[in-house]
Amino acid sequence: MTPVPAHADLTHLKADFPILDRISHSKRLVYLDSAATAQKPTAVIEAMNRYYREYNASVHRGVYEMAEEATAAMEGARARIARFIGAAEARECIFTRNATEAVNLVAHAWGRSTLSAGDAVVLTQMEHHANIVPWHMLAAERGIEIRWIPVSSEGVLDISGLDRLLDGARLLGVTAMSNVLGTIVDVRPLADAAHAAGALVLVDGAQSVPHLPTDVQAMGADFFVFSGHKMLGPTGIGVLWARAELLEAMPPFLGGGSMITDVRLDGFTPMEIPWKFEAGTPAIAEAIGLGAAVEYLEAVGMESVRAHEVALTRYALAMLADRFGDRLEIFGPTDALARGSVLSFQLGGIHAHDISQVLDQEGVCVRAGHHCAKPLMRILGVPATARASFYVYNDEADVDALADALEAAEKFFG
Amino acid sequence: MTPVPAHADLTHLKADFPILDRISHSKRLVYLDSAATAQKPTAVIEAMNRYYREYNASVHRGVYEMAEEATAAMEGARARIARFIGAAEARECIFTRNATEAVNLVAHAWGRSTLSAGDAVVLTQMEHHANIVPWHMLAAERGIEIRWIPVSSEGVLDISGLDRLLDGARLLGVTAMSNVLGTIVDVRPLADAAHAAGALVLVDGAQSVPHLPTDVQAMGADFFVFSGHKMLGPTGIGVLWARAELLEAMPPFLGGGSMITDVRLDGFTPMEIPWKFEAGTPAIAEAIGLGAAVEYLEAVGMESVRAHEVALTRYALAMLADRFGDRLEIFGPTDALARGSVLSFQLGGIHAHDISQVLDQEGVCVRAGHHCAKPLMRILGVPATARASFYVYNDEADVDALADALEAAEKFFG
Amino acid sequence: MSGLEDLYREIILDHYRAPRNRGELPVPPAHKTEGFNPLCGDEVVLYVELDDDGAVRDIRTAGHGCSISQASTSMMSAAVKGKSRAEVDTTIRAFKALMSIHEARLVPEGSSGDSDTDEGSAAEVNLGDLEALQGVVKFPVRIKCATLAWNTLQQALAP
Amino acid sequence: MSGLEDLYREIILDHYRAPRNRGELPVPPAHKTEGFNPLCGDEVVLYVELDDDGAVRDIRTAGHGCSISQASTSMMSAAVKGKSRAEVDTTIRAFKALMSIHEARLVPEGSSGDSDTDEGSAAEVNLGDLEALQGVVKFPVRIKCATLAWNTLQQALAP
Ligand SMILES: Cc1ncc(COP(=O)(O)O)c(C=O)c1O
Ligand SMILES: Cc1ncc(COP(=O)(O)O)c(C=O)c1O
Repeated sequence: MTPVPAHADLTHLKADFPILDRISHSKRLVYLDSAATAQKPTAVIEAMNRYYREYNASVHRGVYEMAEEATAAMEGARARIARFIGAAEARECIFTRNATEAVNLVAHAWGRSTLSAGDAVVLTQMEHHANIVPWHMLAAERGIEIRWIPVSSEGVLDISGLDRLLDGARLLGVTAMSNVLGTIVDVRPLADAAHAAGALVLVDGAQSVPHLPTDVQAMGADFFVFSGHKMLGPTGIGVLWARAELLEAMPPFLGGGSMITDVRLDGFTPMEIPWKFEAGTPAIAEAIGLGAAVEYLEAVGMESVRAHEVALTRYALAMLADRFGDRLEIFGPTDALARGSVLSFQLGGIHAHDISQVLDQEGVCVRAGHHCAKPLMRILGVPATARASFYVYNDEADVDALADALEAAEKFFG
Repeated sequence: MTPVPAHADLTHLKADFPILDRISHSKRLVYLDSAATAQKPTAVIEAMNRYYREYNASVHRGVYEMAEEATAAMEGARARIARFIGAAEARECIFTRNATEAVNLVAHAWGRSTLSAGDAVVLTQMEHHANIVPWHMLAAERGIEIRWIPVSSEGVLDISGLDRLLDGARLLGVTAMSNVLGTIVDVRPLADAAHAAGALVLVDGAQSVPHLPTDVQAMGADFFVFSGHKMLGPTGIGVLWARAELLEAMPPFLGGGSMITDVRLDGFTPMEIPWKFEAGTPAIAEAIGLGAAVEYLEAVGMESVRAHEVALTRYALAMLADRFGDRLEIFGPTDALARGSVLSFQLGGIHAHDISQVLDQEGVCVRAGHHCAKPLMRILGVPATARASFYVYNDEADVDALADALEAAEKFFG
Repeated sequence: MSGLEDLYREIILDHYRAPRNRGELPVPPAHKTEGFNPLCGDEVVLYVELDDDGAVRDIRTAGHGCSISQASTSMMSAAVKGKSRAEVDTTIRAFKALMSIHEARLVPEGSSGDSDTDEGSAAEVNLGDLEALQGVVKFPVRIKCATLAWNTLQQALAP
Repeated sequence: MSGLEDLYREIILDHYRAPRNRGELPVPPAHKTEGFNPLCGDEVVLYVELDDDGAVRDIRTAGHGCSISQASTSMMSAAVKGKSRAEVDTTIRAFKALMSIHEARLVPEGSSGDSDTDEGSAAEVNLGDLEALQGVVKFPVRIKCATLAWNTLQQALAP
């Protein structure tokens, strides 16, 4: 585990996020739903504005100055993002709409060309729907088998049967951090086991990349997916990283302009990677915006991000236990070092929707529902939880506001 | 054909486009590449900024105020876009990344569930790669046959053999306006013939929606695709429209969050349309931005847009013929009423890249290359053309600047 | 924007805390029907016993969910118990019209609304306590919570 | 940003207007190799005749394309004609190093550059007229125009 700097005071960052000036129901906004989507610093918003106001042009083929600037900005963003996650080369990063499309790209281009009836894909029971449904679709179409790594009652993976599950498997799909439990998965040993069994490893980094230092090569991933909007970047952009040889061996996914070197009446020749997988006019502004988000996170430092969140999570776990005792049940690991800053909870018998509604009235935004992880919710035995999640712009005052609002909810429904 | 208002002075619109203040090579920017991507008015940029600065939140499931505002803004944009193209219902509009992804969605979800070896898809030889390559991929996978409607030497479709081509066909794919020739296709009679033959009709509206009034029902389309970035909207957003019954009968395309009503370890249940086809966190800001672009175009009025472009194209055709005579060859229809405001041309023996490079030095942006229509380029017998294209913010001074710059190119390479 | 009092009226909290007609009925003569809101996991179970002429002789409810779905279920059961089929149909229509006001605002003109609603006739119906649920329309995500019991009732009554 | 003169130096326009070594050679003894830039449709055809020791005894060029690809083809043919294999290899490396300066700027540190280049040794080579093509690196889309002939030559020389 990455060593955590002792101190990381990020208070000064709040000023970078214009939305935090919002007044919600005459209260200051306390945004605790970053696991769903993060707020955007001015630097990210302005990077996209600059593109639209100063050099908006289509990329790759234009000869004129603006087109070259746009191309350089987009490819520069790709290179920066690649470096941020420890990729060996920029061309290993494919831009997608979001993490979900990235998993689907793997299921279509790699899965359909590689897997056939009887092949097994191993997933964990705490995967997000994004890393389940594409495989269900492939299972229905191709007759592949899906096997499940169970989740223990402490909310961690139970890998006691791993070797049996991996026997004959072609792919292991695993989240690096649960969006419900916060559980951080130590991917490397799983990846080693998978590779030893002859399976490739797809890691869902949608929750980990925003909050932890990432090194796709060190963790042993073959495919790695994440979304821009959860890491201070814009909507409409995500990334699939994969090793170059894998990408080069895969057939294309979507067909159209930019992903070809030739099109004839009787067929086409695909382009080299990464463009082979980027059909049509790309999300240019969004790629540039994600590059700016990475630049922002690099300036803060991912170690500092992590240290800040560990401290805040620790504070929250202790303070909430203190104020609510047994009435508040928090799911997932109790050690802040073993988890991200995502707190899913139940408060007495109050339904998550009602909690979230009362909290909203106090300006506090939390999520209520199944968090796109229904199989996990069934295992936890709850139809819905409320979930508070923290990021760089949150502080102890926000956690206090959460606790105060939860007390209000208890009073209201008491 | 829609009657064209006699007069449409759009001069005042220039001020809405901040990029037009740009100085390029110490010249004012003369942007003539709108067929590749359009510039954005302040209203569109600001609509997205407002989302990011004031109510950025994930849509559809959040209970709190900001999430409801974001959902209302995104679904409001969908409804506005649906109305703009004459759709019967908002839920018939699926958000995609671009027109290219929309065609691929049809090829995957409809094509793979409907077509099998020997089935025929009829395309025209002036399709953009976006409406060719997805069908090539399906042909390679499924053994479907692709048949081609030829293009005459005047740059219009030769439909003399249409009945034969449509015999036994399952789909007709046709562009509503060529991005190379400018040719406007009268879709309705083709659609009637296709329907009579039992085929569905996919219309590529990427070039037509930005420039002509659109009524998907009146033109007889079953599927209709277009891109936001060519119609004053942001990158990263496009639309597939299809009749509700068709969409409801189709299996999903991408799997993940938001497109399901239930996920179990052994399978999933898809959501109702449109969400069934929108897996993962959508391009929220981009959908809102496209809604703002439609609002802007509605305020100008699509009849006025068309009238403005017809007048400008007429001016350009006459003036360029006058100044360059036979040295300048313009491809496609010579009647401004039969074409969009896209002028592909060759000037003497000067290569399109060299023309574009010299023009750039004069601040004039045009495209050079195959315009993602290689089959058509082979028919025209040219490896590359230069292409100037106009939009609401262009005027006669821009066309004059183009002519001046072309003279400079002739001098340079003379 | 509206306060919590608009959503959680006293009468709603009362039904939530002390739900009417909770329990089961023997099947048959009653029918059992389940309703499910996949978005939030709320579940409604209805036991409905009809007269020969379709009147709701008795009704009991089970399941779990948020205060709005629970209160709505309770209020629905009270509103239809002992009522003729015609009265029940009118009440369903009126209630759905009440809930569709917001949807009409969300989905602008030109796109079709819920074909189930009939605002003309609905306006004349006095919904009594049920009017308290009108505040829900200002909280669009909660509308599905309020309508769950009613959609389940419609299913229960479907031939 | 740079002016046209940086790109279209006099010597480049001269090679464009009066290309050297245009034509064909009998095959065999010459080899014919075609290069293609799919992005712009430019095409280069090389006829290369080698000595037994790999020296370029003679070379002719055909094809079509923009001024940069045509001039680069012409200058390349002049630069390698009659040269030993070692000299040709050094020239190719030096020219590619010249062209990679911009790519190095485009792709920031941490991602690998073109593994074909070898800037250390390249710096010492005097490219003569070819240096005129250095202006191309300021126009990234045109780099592929300038390198087309050289990539085709490499193919022609490949064992
Ligand atoms: C006619 C036509 N169809 C499809 C497309 C593809 O659009 P996009 O690249 O936005 O997917 C374009 C534009 O490039 C086009 O001109
Ligand atoms: C763990 C995890 N994986 C995947 C996703 C999907 O991300 P997106 O909706 O941006 O595709 C999410 C977020 O919703 C997530 O939390």
